[in-house]
Amino acid sequence: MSQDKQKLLHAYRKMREIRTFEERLHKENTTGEIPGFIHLYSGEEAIAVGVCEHLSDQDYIGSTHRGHGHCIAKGCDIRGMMAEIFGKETGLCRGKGGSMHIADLSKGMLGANAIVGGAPPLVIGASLTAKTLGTGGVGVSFTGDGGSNQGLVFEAMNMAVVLKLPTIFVFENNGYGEGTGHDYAVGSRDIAGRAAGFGMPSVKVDGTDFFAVHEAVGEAIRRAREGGGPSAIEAIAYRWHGHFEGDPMLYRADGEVERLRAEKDPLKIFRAQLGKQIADAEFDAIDAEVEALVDEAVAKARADSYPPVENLLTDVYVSY
Amino acid sequence: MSQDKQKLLHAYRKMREIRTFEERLHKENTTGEIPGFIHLYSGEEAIAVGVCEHLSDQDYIGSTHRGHGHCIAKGCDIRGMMAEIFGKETGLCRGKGGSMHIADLSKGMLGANAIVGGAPPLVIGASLTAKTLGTGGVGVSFTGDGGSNQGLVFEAMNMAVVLKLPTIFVFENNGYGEGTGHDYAVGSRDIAGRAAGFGMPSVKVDGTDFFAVHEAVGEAIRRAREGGGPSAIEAIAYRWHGHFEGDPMLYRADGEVERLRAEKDPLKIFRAQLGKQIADAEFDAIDAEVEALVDEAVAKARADSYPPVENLLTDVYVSY
Amino acid sequence: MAIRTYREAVREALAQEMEHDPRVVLIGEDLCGGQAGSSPLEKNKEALGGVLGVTKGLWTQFGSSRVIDTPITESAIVGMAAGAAVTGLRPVAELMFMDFFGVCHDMLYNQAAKFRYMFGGRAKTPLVIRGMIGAGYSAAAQHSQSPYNIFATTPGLKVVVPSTPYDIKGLLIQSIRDDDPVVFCEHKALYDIKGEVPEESYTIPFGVANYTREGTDVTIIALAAMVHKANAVADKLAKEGISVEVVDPRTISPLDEEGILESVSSTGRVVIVDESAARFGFAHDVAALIASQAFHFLKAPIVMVTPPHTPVPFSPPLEQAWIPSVDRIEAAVRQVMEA
Amino acid sequence: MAIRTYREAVREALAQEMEHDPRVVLIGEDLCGGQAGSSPLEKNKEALGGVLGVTKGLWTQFGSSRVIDTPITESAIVGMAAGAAVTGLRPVAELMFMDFFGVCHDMLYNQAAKFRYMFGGRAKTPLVIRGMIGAGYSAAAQHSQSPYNIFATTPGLKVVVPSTPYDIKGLLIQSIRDDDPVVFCEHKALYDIKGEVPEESYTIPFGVANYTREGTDVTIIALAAMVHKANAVADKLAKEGISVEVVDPRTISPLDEEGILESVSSTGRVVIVDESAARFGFAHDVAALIASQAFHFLKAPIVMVTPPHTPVPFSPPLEQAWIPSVDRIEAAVRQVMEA
Ligand SMILES: Cc1ncc(C[n+]2csc(CCOP(=O)(O)OP(=O)(O)O)c2C)c(N)n1
Ligand SMILES: Cc1ncc(C[n+]2csc(CCOP(=O)(O)OP(=O)(O)O)c2C)c(N)n1
Ligand SMILES: [Mg+2]
Ligand SMILES: [Mg+2]
Repeated sequence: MSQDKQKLLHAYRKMREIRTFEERLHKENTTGEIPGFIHLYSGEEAIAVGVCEHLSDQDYIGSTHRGHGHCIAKGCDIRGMMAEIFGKETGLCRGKGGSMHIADLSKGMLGANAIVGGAPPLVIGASLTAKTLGTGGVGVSFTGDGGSNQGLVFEAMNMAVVLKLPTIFVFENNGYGEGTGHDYAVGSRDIAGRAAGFGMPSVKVDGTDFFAVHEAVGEAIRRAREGGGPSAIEAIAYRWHGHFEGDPMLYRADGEVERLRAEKDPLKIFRAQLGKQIADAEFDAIDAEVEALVDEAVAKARADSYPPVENLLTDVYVSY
Repeated sequence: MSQDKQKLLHAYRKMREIRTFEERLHKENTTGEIPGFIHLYSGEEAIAVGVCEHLSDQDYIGSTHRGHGHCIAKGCDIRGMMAEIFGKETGLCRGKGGSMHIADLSKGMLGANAIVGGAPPLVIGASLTAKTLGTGGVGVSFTGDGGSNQGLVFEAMNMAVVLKLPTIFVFENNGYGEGTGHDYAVGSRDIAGRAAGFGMPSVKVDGTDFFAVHEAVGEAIRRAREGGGPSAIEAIAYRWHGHFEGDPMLYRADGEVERLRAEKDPLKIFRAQLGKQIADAEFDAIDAEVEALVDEAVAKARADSYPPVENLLTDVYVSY
Repeated sequence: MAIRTYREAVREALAQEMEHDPRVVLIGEDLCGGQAGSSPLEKNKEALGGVLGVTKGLWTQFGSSRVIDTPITESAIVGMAAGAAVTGLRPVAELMFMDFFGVCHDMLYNQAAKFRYMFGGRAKTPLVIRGMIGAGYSAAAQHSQSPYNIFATTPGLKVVVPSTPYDIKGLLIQSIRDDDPVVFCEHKALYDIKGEVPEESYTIPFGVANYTREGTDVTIIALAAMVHKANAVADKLAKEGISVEVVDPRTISPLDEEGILESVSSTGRVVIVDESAARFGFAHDVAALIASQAFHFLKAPIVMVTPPHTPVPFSPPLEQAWIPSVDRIEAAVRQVMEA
Repeated sequence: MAIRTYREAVREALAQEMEHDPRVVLIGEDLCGGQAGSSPLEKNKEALGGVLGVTKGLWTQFGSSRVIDTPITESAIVGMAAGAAVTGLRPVAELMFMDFFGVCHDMLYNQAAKFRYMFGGRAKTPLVIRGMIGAGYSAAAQHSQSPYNIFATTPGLKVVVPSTPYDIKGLLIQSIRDDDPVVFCEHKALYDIKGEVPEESYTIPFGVANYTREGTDVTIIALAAMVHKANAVADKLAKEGISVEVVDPRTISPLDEEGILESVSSTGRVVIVDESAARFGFAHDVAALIASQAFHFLKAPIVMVTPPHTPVPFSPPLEQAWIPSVDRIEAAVRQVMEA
């Protein structure tokens, strides 16, 4: 297989992993076995994967409350993630973090974050480390359209310009923050357009099109690695599920979700784009492998045990 | 006297009051009788006065640590201010606030503020009151070039656009935040330029030119009063003294202050602009009156008594 | 009297005060939700009514100028509310989860709390900040905290932590009418509990504790969800002849110091139950009060039942071990009885 | 040993650690000042060296990649420092006045403090946040506070409050080498006090109290500037035959509980002096510890000497009345002696 094709199939596999993971959670969540809040990423896969296909473990990302897709794209172990979401000791955070705090620093994943706007200031820190130690790494923050209004984000953007940090600010515009339209909450109705005011370049891309994201981010990352400083990218995609599982979605137009699933499915779009190069059977084989992987992850997560109560008192400080 | 001329002389008087007040503080501060930090506004008079000449007591302003000029321009009593700065019971805040917290709500002065970036969120609140109660009032926030980087400011700007609030964000670019150049701290090197990203109009004006400020702000206030929403104004002026009294100003170029005093004096510029209409003697008469007023304010502040110790325990809540 | 949930009691208080006083406005994220899209489809919809359903129906009733949906921008929310309060409105701002105060703490800590003092008494700041506190839902470390201790340490703020539908309605109306800034903490484990609540408007004064159980052997001091656990322990031990008094201060700033000291002086044995913190918490504040003011009445060491000094863990068995439990409270009572 | 001021001791600790470990970087506003202008005139100047002069000379010595001047943007400063700490640097961020934590509290409270726990122990966050605390300079309500109680209530943070040049150097080096986030509180009234300080690098462990006076009648527990006042009272009363022990915990999280309890168990009389708060302060935390753990040793009610429950006033006579004074401490000691 050509290297290019391998890369394409890898990207597809990652997107499929996210999709299958999320749709399975949507189902499993109804059994009552999953504690806490779940925010699903279905419909936005091309953003996380379009970004992370450029990154290695030396590069760091910072994520949001809707973090599963970013984690998977950045290489977090799917079994460990599923176990974490089930609250089990085998989870990536040993059951202490849960869906909104999955992290794996060894993979360059700085954590989902339940504080909206929390990631960008942290990510510029990872970028500062890269710059100071000369690792060649970059930092990428993911922020929603709703989160784009948080002061933390603007501060991080200005700081990144001032210090010429290798940071990419990715804004995932999925139309809503909870039930509030981005066209209400973003005064200018143009998230990418804010970047110029802070002195950094930006582009707006179709976030359901893997190639559009991949190309735009590639350019930004190249610039960052070369010392050219930060960039912003607004990627427009759609959230298929509720804000959280259980949201009755009264703010949706009739038939909105069905239409999105039919017309704005990043995986379908990807397959259509590559229909000539890659046979359906190859994609389907990946789908089946991923299905099996997620099956196994769920079965294992379900079977694994909860952390022992003694663990309550560990990991507060390095000393205990 | 024509109404126009009266207005011009009023503006000049206010600018002179600020100048005389500040230069006197500069002198008095060396006697050790003034407690705490003092930040002087000399050199920036045309901004405060250019703005506040448009405002009535129904309109609110929010200020900074460098607030004396804004207070005077908004009509705060000079004796009460001086007494406050000396820590006396007759002070506008009964000696409890000091230089960095002078306020007079009855004059629409929401307070100096020792938290950089603190005022804009408060000012949009005053604007919300005006809008909700239909008073026709506006809110004006003053923020420095350094303060323009604080997340609070950006949040207030976005909120003002979203809620179409009657707010004017005035940025006083005096070149430095403490010892740090604005050309370092503002990533884009263009404060006014940020406004577009938030969806509001902005202009950049010469902040040593009363007429330039007055006209630009007039336009913004008219728009705000008519329901057209917020605007931003960047006014460029110069700080003649140190960041605070006692600052050795090592960051200054040789002769910088002398040059500013010679070439960038808002009062000299104003007089020059009106040289044909208004005789020097008229200006000089005002100068003398103001001198006497400030003399009296200092004498009174010096003679007044400190608050009694019982006052320590009052004014925490409405009930005590 | 009607039977209402704690959630309904909040909504009723808000609605009645909004009717009563046109200066009362609500400010927060997704208070309505649907108003917040500009597409024609969304324009006339109230989609969320608040993440908690607490404000449901209020936008429909009072419209966008009284129920103000905002972007995600807590510093501007609290700052705007504080600025509006000193200039003539009586805003009620919602922080959703109180844990979010970190991104806007200055607007409370250095601004709203201090206006009146810094301005020499020449300001009134009738502001209410509402938000959820409490663990128990696997909402993890950033959505489960009860930081009322951090608010109450700040002079100038008042802090309310109600435990019943009756109390929450009366205290919220009082908070809105109060001329000082109030941080109003709603415990998420209590939203669905029911109780008798007068339909008409009423207020409960600040600084007056409620004795939810009267007793002579031991005083338990508790807040919000912990009051119900304390009551359960009191009821259980009553059968064994141990007479437990449960004191619910309801507001922690101001605090009914007299009410607490009176109970302690009669029982001489104290257990304080507190979900806020293992250090510098409500339990410590009250223990210090008692150790300095009622020392000579004490027959036994004060026992504090608090969470451990750890963030709130996600996994249910860990989280359950984190929250002060009925068992730990019972054990504490037995401990002070034996001492 | 050399004679150094508290300020010089801070600078020496920073310089030595920066030499010792290339991962140590300083981040803050005007740490240098002059580097921060782009005009040729400013380019090579260190104008401020920090508002306090603490970092003076460090930029000249270590350059812009190690001494990082920032815009006024505390959330980005603390957030960046936290993010850098979990990814391999050992940042020391300066908040100038600790009062400013309100604009960036989330980055400490919900982020840096919780990484390790939320991530199941798989993170280290070697971060130091330095800043000034303390009243006494008419810096008024927003520049005079000592909010160490608010930091120390948060699990995951360590909190240091040193009182002498010797302690501040050793504790700062320890803080920088420590793998947990540390909030490091420098009292502005102490910057110019002098003391013996070893020229070489050394550390002082956290959680070990210092007995600045030994005594048998009364224990005073105090921090930072209050330690010196407590010492003065101890010296004065010694002449009257009242033997006062002064315990300076130096770090309040972790706290040397054993050291405190041991002293209390020998004296049985306790005065706690605390500049943080009238409620929910350090005094209350320690009083609660004693009332629950050393109750049977107590011979008298615990007395707390704290500021009143008010913001810090500007006017000098009011401010002097606000700060716990030598007179009030002395009166408190006499009070516990008489009880
Ligand atoms: C500081 C803070 N404010 C509010 C919330 C509650 N909240 C969680 S997600 C969310 C909406 C986020 O919208 P967006 O950034 O567009 O991300 P999306 O959910 O669409 O992925 C809100 C308001 C929070 N978690 N943190
Ligand atoms: C939140 C906060 N950060 C830092 C400071 C310290 N500080 C006071 S004034 C100042 C510089 C402000 O610069 P600028 O906004 O340009 O106003 P100027 O002094 O030039 O009028 C700084 C950093 C503060 N008071 N508050
Ligand atoms: Mg969104
Ligand atoms: Mg400036």
